[in-house]
Amino acid sequence: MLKVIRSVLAAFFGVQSEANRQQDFQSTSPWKFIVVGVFMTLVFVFLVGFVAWLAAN
Amino acid sequence: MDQQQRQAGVQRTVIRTLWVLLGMVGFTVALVPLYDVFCEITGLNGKTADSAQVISAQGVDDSREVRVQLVTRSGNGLPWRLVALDPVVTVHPGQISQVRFEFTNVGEQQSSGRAVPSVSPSAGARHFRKMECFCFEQQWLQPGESMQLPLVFQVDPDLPKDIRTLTLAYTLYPMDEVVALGGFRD
Amino acid sequence: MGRILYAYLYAASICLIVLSTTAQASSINTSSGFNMPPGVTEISREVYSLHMTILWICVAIAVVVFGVMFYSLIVYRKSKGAKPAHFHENTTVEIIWTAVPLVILVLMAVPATATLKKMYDTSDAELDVLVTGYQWRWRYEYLEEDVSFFSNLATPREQIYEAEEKGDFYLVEVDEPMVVPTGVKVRLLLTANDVIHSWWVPDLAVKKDAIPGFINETWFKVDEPGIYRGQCAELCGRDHAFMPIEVKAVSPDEYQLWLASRREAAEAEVAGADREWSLDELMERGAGTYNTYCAACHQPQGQGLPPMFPALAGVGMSVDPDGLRAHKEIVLYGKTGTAMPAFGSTLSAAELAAVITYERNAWGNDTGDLIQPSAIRAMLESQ
Amino acid sequence: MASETSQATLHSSVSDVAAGGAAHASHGPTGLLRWLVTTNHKEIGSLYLIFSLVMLFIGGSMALVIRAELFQPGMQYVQPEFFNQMTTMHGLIMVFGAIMPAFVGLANWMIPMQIGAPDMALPRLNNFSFWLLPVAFGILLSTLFMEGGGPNFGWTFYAPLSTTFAPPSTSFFIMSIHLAGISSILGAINIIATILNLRTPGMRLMDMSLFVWTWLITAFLLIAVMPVLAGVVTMMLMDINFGTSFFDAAGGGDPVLFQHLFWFFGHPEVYIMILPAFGIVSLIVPTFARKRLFGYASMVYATASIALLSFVVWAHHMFTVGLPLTAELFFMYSTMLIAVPTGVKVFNWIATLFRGSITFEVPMLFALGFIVMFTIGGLSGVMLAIVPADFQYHDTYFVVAHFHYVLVPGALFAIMAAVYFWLPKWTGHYASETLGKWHFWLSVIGVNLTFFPMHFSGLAGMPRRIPDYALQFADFNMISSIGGFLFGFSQLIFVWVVIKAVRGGRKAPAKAWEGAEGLEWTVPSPAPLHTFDTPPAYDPQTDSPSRH
Repeated sequence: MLKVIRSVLAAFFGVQSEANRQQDFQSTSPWKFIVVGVFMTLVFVFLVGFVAWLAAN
Repeated sequence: MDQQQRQAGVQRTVIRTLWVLLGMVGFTVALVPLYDVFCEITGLNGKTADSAQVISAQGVDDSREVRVQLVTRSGNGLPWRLVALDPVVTVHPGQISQVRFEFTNVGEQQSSGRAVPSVSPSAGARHFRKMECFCFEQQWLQPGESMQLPLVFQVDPDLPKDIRTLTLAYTLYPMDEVVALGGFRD
Repeated sequence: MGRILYAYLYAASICLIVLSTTAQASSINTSSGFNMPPGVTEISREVYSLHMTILWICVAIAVVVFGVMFYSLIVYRKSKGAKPAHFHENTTVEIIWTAVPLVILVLMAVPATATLKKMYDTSDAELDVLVTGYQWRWRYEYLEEDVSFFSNLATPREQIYEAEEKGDFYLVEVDEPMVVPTGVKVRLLLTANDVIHSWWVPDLAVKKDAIPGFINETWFKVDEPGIYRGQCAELCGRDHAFMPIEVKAVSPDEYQLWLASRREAAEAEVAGADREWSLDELMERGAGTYNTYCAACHQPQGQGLPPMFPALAGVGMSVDPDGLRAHKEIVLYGKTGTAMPAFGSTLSAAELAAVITYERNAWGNDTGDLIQPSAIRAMLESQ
Repeated sequence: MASETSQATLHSSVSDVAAGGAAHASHGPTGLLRWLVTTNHKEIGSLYLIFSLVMLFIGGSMALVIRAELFQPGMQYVQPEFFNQMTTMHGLIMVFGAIMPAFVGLANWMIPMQIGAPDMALPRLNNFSFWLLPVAFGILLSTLFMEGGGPNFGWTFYAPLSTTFAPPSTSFFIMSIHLAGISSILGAINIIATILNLRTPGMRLMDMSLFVWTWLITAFLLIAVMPVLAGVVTMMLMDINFGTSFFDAAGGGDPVLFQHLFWFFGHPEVYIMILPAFGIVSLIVPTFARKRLFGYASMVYATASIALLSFVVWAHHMFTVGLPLTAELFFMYSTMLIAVPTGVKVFNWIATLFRGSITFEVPMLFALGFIVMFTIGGLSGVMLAIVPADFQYHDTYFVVAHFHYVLVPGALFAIMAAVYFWLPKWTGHYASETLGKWHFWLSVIGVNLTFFPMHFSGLAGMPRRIPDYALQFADFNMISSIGGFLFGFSQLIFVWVVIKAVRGGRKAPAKAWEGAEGLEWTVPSPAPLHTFDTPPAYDPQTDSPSRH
């Protein structure tokens, strides 16, 4: 699971090494990545929102 | 790969995609009430609650004063006059105040209208609590009839410190027929 | 590859030629003609410097990116015998070129946040003005000052339709500017009567939407006397291009004089309803009022723009002898769901009587109806 | 929605594939009828491309009406109400009629050939989704001749200008948007089904070309946001005809809700129009640099990242509507962050060029033009994200310059590059290099002459969507107009190039470009009507763009 989160984080960052990428694509089902991706998007939204709230007050 | 398998795969994908599509349609439909709820919670766009609120019992903050401006406007097509009889009042947060508005029908027919409120700055909207307001429902006036209606409100003490003036604007709109979809929920 | 460079140099040189010519054209704001105006308020100058900072950062990024790109295009040409390398990934490089923009963006966000917070701080204003957008004019109401008026485009139609030489302030001049005292924080409350408009004066760095049924606010404080011009910035229909804004900043003393003169004029206007008006007087006054407030939709000759804007000449209630009451009502109270506003609460009884009289007698309508201002006042004051 | 029809079409299409995929269309009707009922992905792809070319010229003519009126201050040729119809229709036609169908056309032609599939997964649905488009745009264009004229409220159709104050033809406009939306959704379903199921054995997702990848992600974006667009126009329809008040304050609604809903669709829509372009450029640059794409994996990940982030930046189009401070900051930060993965793509292309062996055939020229000018548009996008500065940029010609840089030398140049790149495959003949170069250089000059001065006029204070302007903006507008006409007429060269290539020209071999990779280059040029009836052999070790 940690690996999946790391990969999704790498995706957000937009950088991924070939070796890790190969590993990601060893698993056949993309669902794990999609679910984690959507979840991380929500986390991201929450984080940016929190920073914005901090900056506003 | 044989055709059978492919066909099954295509069918599975199409069905799944259609589910996603259906989900998005549902989400779109849900966006309208979600937006209303979101507005009410955050005061986004200066929206206030559209039904009476209970008094916030946090006590009166005598150390602060807030100027409340009351502005009225008329929309197109209603022969009414709406006047704020107390255009500016100064209140303490937490204090319950009453201001009066005068509605007059200067037309020749009975007609109905509704005053739609908006509060600025929008950050103050959810701290403007209305206990009694003519804006919760539509009004009917006979030709030449005039009536005074009160607004009972409280600025709750949680109002951000930097807001020292609140403006409440009422726009008067004619109400012929109301379809309770997307708009008022009465 | 020299050709790409050549093309860009070519385009750039054309731009430079234009810049030099534009500088001579009359300027409607503090812009150099090709850049954002630094403006005349503390906030506008801050916005300008923010703009220049990001502009130069973007230019620097472009120079680096295009520099590497054009270097590659020139050096690694096949015609020069370049052999392709075989690398296709380098995690370190990729992390660096992701992290560097990230840092730059964070650095840009900090001053932007600070400026934005100042722009949002409307507290402790000394003057509140309610600005209402109409199709297609602005209305200013000085709350607690009992002064309010419409501000219409002053450029004559003849200039727009090429019959006359265009003036220096073509399309950015109004009949009644918004007057504000210098050195005073002015809070603007914005709303609209019909569709969404947007109140924009570049020199004040203020742009805020005016939304029907809702109220927005913003503020500005001008230090130097002067005239600052702007335009509606949100598409609002046919004459979106023809509803300019003019803010005239004057010394506080002069501002008080202006307020007094406005109140006096308003009183005189009200008093006008006490006397009897002749048909000629009403027709003359009515023609002026009609051209200012009605002609944009109903057209100068009353022919309208159906189906959105009905004709007044020769058809409908304005020629119907029994249509007088309906005619008065629509002018006074407006019409729901259309651009026809309720003029009863905004124009004087004399103007209203004059314009209705005009509409019933101009362009061959000839109903002979003569509406006295006193009758209009009676209507508005309810029987 | 036409769910019954599409269901029926869908079932028959699936069985069609089951029947072997090879049987259809080869001995069907001939002549015009053949094009009407074709289920062949190549023929439908051509139909899409021809349709979008026609729309490009219709929308372009409207742009020229706009530029003619703006050539000088004053009103010369058209009335303001017609001018507003031109700006509105120009936007709608270019977005929904030219750019999007062109990408769908390219997808139809190339996705099956790039993944080794005999056809799209749902061929009859494919035919149906195409033919919805001429109907939709026929209706849209016919509104211009209705009483009160066509839509005149801008392509963003903000309420209440587009509801209470709209011309009577608005219901027809809404219907045409619905039809175009259904077409897009069906097209997207088809593309997803094709990519996920019909890849040749051995080809994994990470072996697909970037064009296929970007289209897969684009198709998901379409599925996600088209219902929102359909929803928002349906609410408009109800406000206009059934007395509801979604967007009318008089009945308790909110005009700002419209903008939130529209841009929740509208921002991902921007990426729908640019992601396939990223894919195209990612194929062309390596081909003519004769070097593998740098950071294939990063490119795929960045595309996914952009797609996800595109859902949380919508309100940056609405900074002036009076959002609370926290919301303004949130959307400023998220917008700045989305620039990062986009920048990564540009860096990857440049790293691909670095130490390559570069030649400058026409497709490469257009791809390079894309990189340069899309980057300019991207950088002005970063400027627009800065809220205090955006208050000055918003709704001015600066914004017009920004999105035209992204869409014209961005999306449109990518489409042109793709056409030059694959014309040899489609027609068997190379496009004329000389004419192609003329087309490219005149386009580059025209585009920059048109849109670069708009940055200046916008900064100096010229609002967008106005038929007449203050004298200060006269010079820049004159240049923009000259550039606009130059650009517009240069596109006639393109039509001539395509016609010439269809009729003859230098013969192209199967692998038309020296550095080209991918399955489409293994079939003869021109590609026969049916390709890959039996799935081609595929070895990721040697054929994958991500191989080591």
